[in-house]
Formats: sequence, structure tokens, C-alpha cells
Amino acid sequence: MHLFLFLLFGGICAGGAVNLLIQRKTINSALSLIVVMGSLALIYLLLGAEFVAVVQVIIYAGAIMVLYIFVIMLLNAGEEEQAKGSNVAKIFGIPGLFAGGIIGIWVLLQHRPAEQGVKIGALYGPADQVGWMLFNKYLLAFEVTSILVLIAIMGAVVLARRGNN
Amino acid sequence: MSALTFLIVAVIKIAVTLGVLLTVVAYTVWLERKVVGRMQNRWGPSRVGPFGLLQPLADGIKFLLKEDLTPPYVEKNIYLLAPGLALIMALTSIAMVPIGPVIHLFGITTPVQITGVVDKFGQASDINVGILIVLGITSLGVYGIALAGWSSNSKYSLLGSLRASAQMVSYEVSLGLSLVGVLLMSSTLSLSGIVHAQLGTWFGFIPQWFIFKGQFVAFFIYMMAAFAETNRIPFDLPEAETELVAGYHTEYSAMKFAMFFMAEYANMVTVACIASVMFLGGWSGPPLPFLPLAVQAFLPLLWFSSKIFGFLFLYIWIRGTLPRFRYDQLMAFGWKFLFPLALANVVVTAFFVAFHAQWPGR
Amino acid sequence: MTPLFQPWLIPILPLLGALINGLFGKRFSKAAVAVVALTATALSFVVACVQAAILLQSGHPALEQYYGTWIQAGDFSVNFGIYLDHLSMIMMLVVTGVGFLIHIYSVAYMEHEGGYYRFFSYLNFFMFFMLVLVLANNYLLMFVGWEGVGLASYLLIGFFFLKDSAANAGKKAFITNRVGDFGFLIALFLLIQHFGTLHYGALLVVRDSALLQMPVETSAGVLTAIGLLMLVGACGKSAQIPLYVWLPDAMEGPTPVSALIHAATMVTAGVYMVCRSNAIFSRAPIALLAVAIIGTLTSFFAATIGITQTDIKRVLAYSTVSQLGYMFMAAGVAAYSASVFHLMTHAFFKALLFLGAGSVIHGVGGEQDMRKMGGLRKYMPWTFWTMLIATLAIAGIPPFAGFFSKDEILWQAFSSPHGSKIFWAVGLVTAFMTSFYMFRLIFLTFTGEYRGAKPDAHGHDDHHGTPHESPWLMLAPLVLLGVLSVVGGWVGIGNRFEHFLDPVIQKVSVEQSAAQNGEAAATPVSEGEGTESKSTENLLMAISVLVALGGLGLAWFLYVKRPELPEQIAAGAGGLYRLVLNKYWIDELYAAVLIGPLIAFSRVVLWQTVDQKVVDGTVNEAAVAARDVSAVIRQQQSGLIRSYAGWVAAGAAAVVAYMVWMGTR
Amino acid sequence: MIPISYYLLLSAFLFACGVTGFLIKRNIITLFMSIELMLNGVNLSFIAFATRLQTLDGHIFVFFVMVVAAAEAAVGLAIIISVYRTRETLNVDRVNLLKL
Repeated sequence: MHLFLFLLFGGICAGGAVNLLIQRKTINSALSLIVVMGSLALIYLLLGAEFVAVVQVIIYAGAIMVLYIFVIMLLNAGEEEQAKGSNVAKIFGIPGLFAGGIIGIWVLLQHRPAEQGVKIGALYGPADQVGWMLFNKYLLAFEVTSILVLIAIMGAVVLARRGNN
Repeated sequence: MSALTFLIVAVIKIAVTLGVLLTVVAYTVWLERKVVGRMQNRWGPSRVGPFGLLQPLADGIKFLLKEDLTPPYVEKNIYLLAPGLALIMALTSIAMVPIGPVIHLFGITTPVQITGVVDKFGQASDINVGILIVLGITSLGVYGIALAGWSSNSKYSLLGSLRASAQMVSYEVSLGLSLVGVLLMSSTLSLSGIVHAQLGTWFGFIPQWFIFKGQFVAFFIYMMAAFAETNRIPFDLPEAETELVAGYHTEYSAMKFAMFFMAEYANMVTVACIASVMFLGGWSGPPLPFLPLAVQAFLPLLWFSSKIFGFLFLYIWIRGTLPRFRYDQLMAFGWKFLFPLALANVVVTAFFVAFHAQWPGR
Repeated sequence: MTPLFQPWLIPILPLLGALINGLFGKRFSKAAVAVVALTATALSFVVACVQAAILLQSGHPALEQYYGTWIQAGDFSVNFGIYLDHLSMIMMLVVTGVGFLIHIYSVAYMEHEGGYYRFFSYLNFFMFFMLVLVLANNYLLMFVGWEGVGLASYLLIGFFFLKDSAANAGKKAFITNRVGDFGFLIALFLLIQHFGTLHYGALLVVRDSALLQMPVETSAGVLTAIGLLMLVGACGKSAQIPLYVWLPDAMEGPTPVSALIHAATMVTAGVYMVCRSNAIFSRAPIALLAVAIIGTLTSFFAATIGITQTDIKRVLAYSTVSQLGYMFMAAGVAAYSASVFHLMTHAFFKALLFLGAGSVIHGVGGEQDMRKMGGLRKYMPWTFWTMLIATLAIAGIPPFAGFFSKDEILWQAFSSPHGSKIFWAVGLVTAFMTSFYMFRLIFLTFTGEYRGAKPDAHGHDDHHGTPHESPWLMLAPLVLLGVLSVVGGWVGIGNRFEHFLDPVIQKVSVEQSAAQNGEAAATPVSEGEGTESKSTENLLMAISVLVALGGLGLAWFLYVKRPELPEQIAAGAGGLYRLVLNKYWIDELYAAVLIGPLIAFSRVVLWQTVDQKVVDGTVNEAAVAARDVSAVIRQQQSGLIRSYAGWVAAGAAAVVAYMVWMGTR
Repeated sequence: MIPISYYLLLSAFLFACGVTGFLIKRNIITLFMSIELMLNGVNLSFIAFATRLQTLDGHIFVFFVMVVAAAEAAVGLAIIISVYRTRETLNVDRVNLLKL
């Protein structure tokens, strides 16, 4: 059952990711990404990270991707235009990627005998414990992140404002 | 409870809830027309059935029978996807709402809540991040509107959906923050847990609802943000008919239009449910011991529906009273007034919670 | 310690004056500038007097005050602090006192010059650094003052910076002094290396200090090296052979500057330093001997040049060099008291001479050539009489100040265990020449007929017309200095001054002397005892007075009685005369031997080879190489984000591959 | 019991899709979305390891990644808007003045 659920959502996830690559229209890519995020949230639920799953939906799907859709609408970004670009990406990037992927899979498979399985919901990750860690062990990082967000807000406001002249 | 029983109970609960919800949605439309009509010194629907009570039925039939137009030059897939998305998101979120307490019916013990179960100790429990899931689903609801407007390939629609997405993202912040106070005081994210935190009374008759426990300001922030979230007057900029014809659903007709319509009213109901759960004690209420026992069994449902009704009436009342905001006023109100106020509410509540450990649930 | 002991005020007051005038003086009126500068200096003098009184009353050999740490590096530390003993007290009083008088004089003298506020700002600035030099409690702080007075001297020599010769003279003084500073600095390094401190107290005064425990060096050693290097520094600052060449040129500065810096105070810094370091020199007889030889040579050498000069200020300049040579000679025979005594009296009469010369120059409208003067006695009687007093003082005629100090020096040169009859003999000849050229100056300037430009018939420019007496503001300092030139030496009557500096002098103990050699230890270290030496002293005194009078007489004979004779003698002497007139061609010699080759070496080797070929070549080739390599590499910088991303991905893949390879090996 | 390598493989696949998208896509918005995809892939492995190692720290890191992603999206999209205003294109290959 759990394996089935994992394969289902994982499949949706992978399909969405591939679809993101295939689609020529930006909006379709964005929707595929939303699908990926939604199915990832479900996989998180499978892993017992319910709080993270919900936050994934609220922040990623509900806020960040809305922002993307908003910008796509604002700029009316339609089909991707075909232009002659650099070949370096094709020459080095993709072979490198394949090489990296193969090596990664190989390493993972190498270590398989030693690994243990992950039980569904093995780790119960309730919101209060996460919050407790966030405000104790990772308090400094939390505060730094708040500064980062503040700066990002200011940067976004400054950038998006029309020039004075 | 065997798995089969569980499945049957769940299906029944879903069917009943959906049926009730759709009926409520249909009759909210009737109610709105009727009430606004009276407020504006006219009759409202009165021809179909007594008091026009069959009017929603007639509307439904009309929507079903109308020609389903699909304009040219639309993004077809997304154009078709959008209304469904909007309606599904609107209907799904009701699943988290605890409508009543645990009931014992035909030898089965279950809470009146789709996602709720009874654990082996006989306690009702539900998803422990329920309120967050509601928020998440609500936040996904914006996609229906945004995609509808964009895929229609129409300026009115695009403007409407741009407004809608900006407005909903903005007010979602205040909405979420206004709930934080309640969450701090109840120290749980489970909706049924929140209702349980509000059981009990002061002096035997004043219910210990969070609205009476200091979350008064939060309640009003929530209300205003909720009006904006549901694109209702005075914040109905996305579908402002005088400027944008009908905003994001200008190009939709027949059942697809009806789906947006239903989604909007379903959202209103959901928002009302959340408001009553979070601030008004959900299905709890002052005990009325003088009533017969059979009636008392239905008291929680009665309290809950009356709260929903009151909230819906408020919606309609305000629609009949207030004019529409200007768009910049809307954004300024959301960011410069509601947001700081909600933050202040969180800070003050956190202060009190931290210094008064005797709050219930601590 | 009494609360009145606030010696830090002494240098700070002139600094304040300098700052106020330097920063805001441009907006002040001339009177306001003068008031600020004079107030600062006068207050400084008053405070200095009070501090001196406190020192003398306290009965301590020295008073010290700390103001904080300057440098702290491991065990080595340098403090800001003031060290007041008899030596620095005299210096301090001379500097503030004479400085104040010269400030007064300058108010009138600089009246018609531009940059009035600038001048007084520099002057106060100089006072500050001179007082830092004198009052410092360690060698490093002294070096700060040392450099500071060099800077002030440079600024003031080049005060008329529009004049090429003034600017060049300033540079010459500065650069020559750098050579000396080089020696001084290395001496300080050696002190730090061997003794770990530069503090006077720890180094020179405390009984068990490492330096005072060292035996007298019979052959060259550390102390000899330090002493010789210090001597180099002193030679630079005090214009001794071979670094004296800057002082005559420094006369390009305004005359009060010559009086203050290049006669009374700054140039005596070298003497002060040698006396301050007496503990070092006393333990390094070779260095001491070098001091004496250089002093003697300089005094003789400069006196010969002084005889032939015609520029009134240059005569005085060579006279200064010569007198400084005297002081060095005294210090070189370990007669530090005599040296400082002469330093003090010299400050009085030489400042007076310079101020008088300034008054003369002022009176005749800027002329400095003595051949175009003459007969000024009747035009400017005050100047004449005061200058006559100064001349009598410098010539060593009793009872004027110079007699006592100069006689003391000659006696010490004769009798001191470090002295020699040769020093005495040369000193005597020099005294004769001094007397001769000084009276030559007086006779040429003040007697006979006026040989300058006759007054214009219309007399429209009175400044360049008939010679006239200077204003009272200039004469008052002359008179005061004249009084000091008379009575200043009287403190030395009966050898009272001889032991005045004893608290400062760190005598070589008997054991240390014994380590030197047995013979020296047998002779008593304290000199000049017994009736025999007393009578010798009186005899020598009589000889020196006779010699001075002889110089006077010769000058009178040559320039008053037979004024045509000098021309004939000059013609008769021929080459010798031209040699002396042209200052032995020392400047030309330096130019040919040192400066020319240096410039040629710099041009050919350093500039055209090292700089142009090696340094520039390396840099250029590096730039060319970088450009060529970049031309290849920049191809990959296409500006396309995705190609960059491709590189990043490839790099990441490479790193992962490497890590996998490392992990599985 | 699902082996952790399954999660990691999915994570790696998502990440690789993100990288590939970044390399082959030309629309600047799609590039940003590819970055989000990569971040999501990383998040998945964080959560998987958190469950595997029975510690919540992975969850915390996911939060930080989300916050950073949100900030990045806000600033990045603002940059995209201002770039579009001046260059009238969303094609990254045309936004290549930053060279030579």
C-alpha cells in the first residue's frame, strides 16, 4: 500500500517534472511545477512530515507559484521563442548531467545492501516540535532568515517600482 | 471499526456533507436575492414556488440547459480546467470542518466531521494540522480565478484575474495571521481540538469562545480578510461589473459559469465555518437544559448552522450596505492597516499567553 | 609633587597658538595673529620659569611626568612623558625665552611681508617641536621633536617659496638633515637592541641600568658605534663637518628665523643630544674623541670662511657653525657643562647678532652685502651699540658673556683628561679669527661712510632711501638680549656653572675606569684642582683675552686705519683667498663627488635600467601576457546565463566524480 | 518499508530535471521555475533523511529553503519585471550585455 502510494505520487511528481521540461508554454510549465509540488507535499505526508507538507502547499503552491503565475500573466509570457543560443550547454551540461546522474545512481545502488528502509510516517513531525526547534536550536538562523526576507522585500519593492524619471 | 465500516461511514459522511453544502450554496443565492431585495425595497424572487423557494432549482436547470460556449483564441485546456479547479478547492476545504460532536448512531461512534475519526480511547481526533490544510486549500483556490482570467484571452478577464490574485495573496497574509492568536491560545492546529478548547462557560451561560477571550480584534481582521478572500463586496474588485463586465468569468457561460458561482458561495460557507470554529466555538453553545432530550441531541448542529446563517446574513447585509473600494484603497487597507494590526494582535496574544499559563489548554 | 608642576603646558601652548593661527589666521588681522602667537609663547615662557623654579626647589636631580603609553610591543614600550632636569631646564628656558623675544621682534620685522599668519604659525609650530625635543623623556619622543624641528626649519627656510634659492635652500637643509637622521635612527635601533629601552631614566640614570654597568670601551664596541652614529645625527642637526653645508644656505629664510632656529635653538639640538647622552659618550672614548676632533675642525674651518664672506648674514652663519664647533669641542673633552654654558651664552649673543643684522638689513632696505653698508652708526645707534655688545661677547672680551663660556671651553680643552693642547691651540687661533671677522663686520657696517645707494632726490621711496633706525618693537628685544649678553656669563664666575650640570652627568665610576687602564684610574677623575692648575687657568685666561684683543686690533688696522689693505692682501694671497672665498669649494666638491654620480647612477642604472627595463618591463609583460591569455579565455564569457549554468553543472559533475573516485579507491 | 534510495532517486531525478531545465530552457521565468524544482528535489532528500535519521533538523532546513526560495522568487521576479521593462524580452539569450 505504502509502496503503491509512493510510486503513484512519485510518478506524478516525475511526470510533472518532465512535463515542465517538455512544455513550450510558460504557463504550462508553471502548472506542471504546481503538480510536482502538490505531489511532493503528499510524499512528505507519507514520510510523516505533515507540517512540512502543509507548509509546502501554503508557501510553495499557494504563494510562490501564485507569484510566478502572476508575473506570467503580467508579462503575458507566451510561447518560448526559438533563438540561437550557446552550444556550451548542450556540449558540456547535458553529458555532465548524465554522467553525474549515472554516477549518483551507481553510488546509491552500491550502498544498497547496507541501507535500511524508511517506514511510512516513521518520524512524527508535529508542528509544535518543529516550532520548538526553530525557536531554540535554530534561533539565530531563524533571525538571520528574517533579515534576509526583509531585505528581499525591500529589494523587490525597489526593483519593481517604476523609475522616477 | 472495521475498514469496510470505516469506508462506508466515510462515504456517507462525504455524501451528506456535500449534499448539504450544495443545498446551502443554492439557497444562499436565494437568500441573498431575497434579503437584498427587501433591503432595496423590492420583493426578490417570488414567482417560482412559495416565496420563490424553488428559484435555485430553476436556476440550476437553466445553467444545465444553456449552450456551453467556448470562445475562440482561448487557452483551451486551462480554460476548461479553471472552473473545475475553483469549485473543487472550494468544496474540499469543508472536509476539515468539525460540524458536530461525536455521535452514536446505529451502533457506530463517529464525529460529525469528514476527516475526523474516533481513536481507540473513544476520543474524537482529526488531522492535527487541519487549519493549515484549510488555509492551503484556500490558497490554492486562487489558481482557478487566475487561470480563468488568463486563459480567456480577454482584457476584462485578465485584469480581473490580476486583481484577484494580487488581492487574495495579500489578504491571505492577514487572514492567516489573524488566526494565529487563536492557535496560540488553543495550542493546537486541529480544528476539533480548537472547538474543544472553547467548550465550557463562564457563570454557566457565557460561552468561552475565543471571540470573548480576547480575540475580538482578530475576529474582525478575519472577517474583513475573509470578505476579500471570497471576492465579496466591498472587496469584489475582480468581478467589478461596472468596470470589468464580470471580471475573470466574463468569457464563461452556462455550467462553467455556474461552477465559479457555486465556488464563490461555497467559499463563503467555508469561511463562515472556519469563523465559527475558530472564534465562535464551533458547534458548542450555551446549554439549554429546559429543552427535551431529543432536541438537545441536535443542539450542536443547531448552534453550528445558526452561526453559519448569521455569518452568511452578515455577508448579504454588507453587500446591500457598502459601496465598492477602489483598487489602491483595497491594497493599502490590506497591507497598511490589516497586516500591522494582525501582527500586533499576534504579539499581544503571545505576550499574554506567555505570562498567563492558566489559559485553557496550557 | 606640587600641583603647579604641569610641564606639558610648555609645549602645548605653542602648539595651540600654531593651530589657531594656522587654521583661522587667514581671517585674523595682523594684530590678532601677533597677539595669539605672542600670548602662546609668553605663557609658555612663564610656565617654563615656574617649572624651573619647582625643579630647583624640589632638590631632586630630575622630575618626570607620564601622559600615557605610545608604543607597546612586547617588552618594549615607549611613553609620552616629560623629563625635566637641569639640562633640559636650561634648554627649555633658552628656547622659550629667546623664542619669545624673537617673536616680539618678528611682529615688526615681518610687518610688510606676505603670509604673516603663516609665519607665526610656523614659528609656534617650531617652538612646539623644539620643546618636545628638549623635554622628551625618551629618545624616540626626542626624535619626534628632532624631525618636527627639521620640518619647521624646512618650512621657514623656504618661507619665501616663490624665490628659487629659498626653496632650494629648504630642500638642501631637509635632505642634509636626513643623512644625519639616518645615523641617529640607527643609533636608536642599536639602543633598543642592546638595552631594550629608550627611556632616559632606565637607560642613563638608574644606577643598575645595563648601560651604566658597561665598562669603558678601550676599543670600538657597541657604545662607540652608538656614539658615532649619534654624532652623525648631531652633525646633521648642528651643522658640523661634513654636514654643515646647509646652514649658510639656510640664511635664505627670514632673519628672525635665522636668529631663532639657525643660531639659538635648533642647531644646538645636536649639542643637547650629545650632552644628554653623556653616559654613552663617557664610556666610548673613541666616539668622544671624534666629537672633539669634528668640533675643533669645524670651528677652525668655518672661521676661516667667515673671514672672507661679505654677506652679513653669511658671516654670522659661518660664525654660528664655528661656535657650534666650539660646543662640540667642549662636549668632546667631556666638559658638558662648559658646552651647555656656551650654548646658553651663544644663544643670547648670536640671536642678538642676527636680530641686529636683521635690523641693519631692514634699515638699509634689504641689502645684505657689507661692502654696500658703512657708517650706519649714526643712522641706527641702538642697533650699533647692541651689536657691539654682542660682538664683544662673541669675541670673548671680559666681562661679556662669551668670555666666560669660551674661556671655560679653552681651559677644559687644555686641562681635561680627555683634552689635548692641540685642541686648545686650534681653539685659540679660532678665537683670534672670530674676534677678527666679527670686528670686521662691525667696522664694515657701522664705521666710515655709507656706501649704499644714495637716497633718491625725490625720496619717494623712504624704505629704500636713507638708512633708518628700526621701530622700538624690534629694538626692545635687541636691548634685552644685549643685557643678557653682558650678564649671561656672570653665572659662570668662580666656576659656579661648572658643576651645575653634575646631576645630569653620569660619571664613569672608578672600577670602570680601572677596567680601561691603570694609568687613567690613577689620575683623579675630578679635574682642575690645586693652586697650580688655578694659576695655569688664569694664565690661559689672559692669553685668550689678549688673542681676542689682537683680533680686534687687526680688524681695526685693516678696515679702519688702512681700508685699502684687505684688497691688496686678497690679491696677494691669490688662490688661497679665492679658495676661502668660495668656501673651499665644498659645495662644488659635494656636487661633483656625491650628487653628480648619484644622479648619474640613478639615471642610468636605477631609472633607465632597473625601472624602465626591469620593473616596467615586468609589469608590461605581465599585462601583455594577461591580455593574451584573457583574449583566449574570454571567449567562454558569452554573457549567456545558460552557458554559465552549463559550466557550473559540468564543474559540479566533475567534483562529484572526483569525490566518488576518491571514495571508492 | 520503502528503501531510502527510492526517495533519493526521486530527489535526484527532480534535481536533474531542474538542471536540465535550466540548461535547455530560454524563458527566464522557466529558468526560475527550474531552480525551484531543484530546491524541491533537495527538500525531498532532506525530509527523507530526517525520517531516516529520526531527527527533525531536516524539516527545519526545509523551512529555511522555502523561506529563501520565497525571497529569491520575490526578488527574482522583480528583476524579471524590470528586465522586461527595459529589454522587452524574456529570452535569457538576448539578455547578454554582460560580456566582453
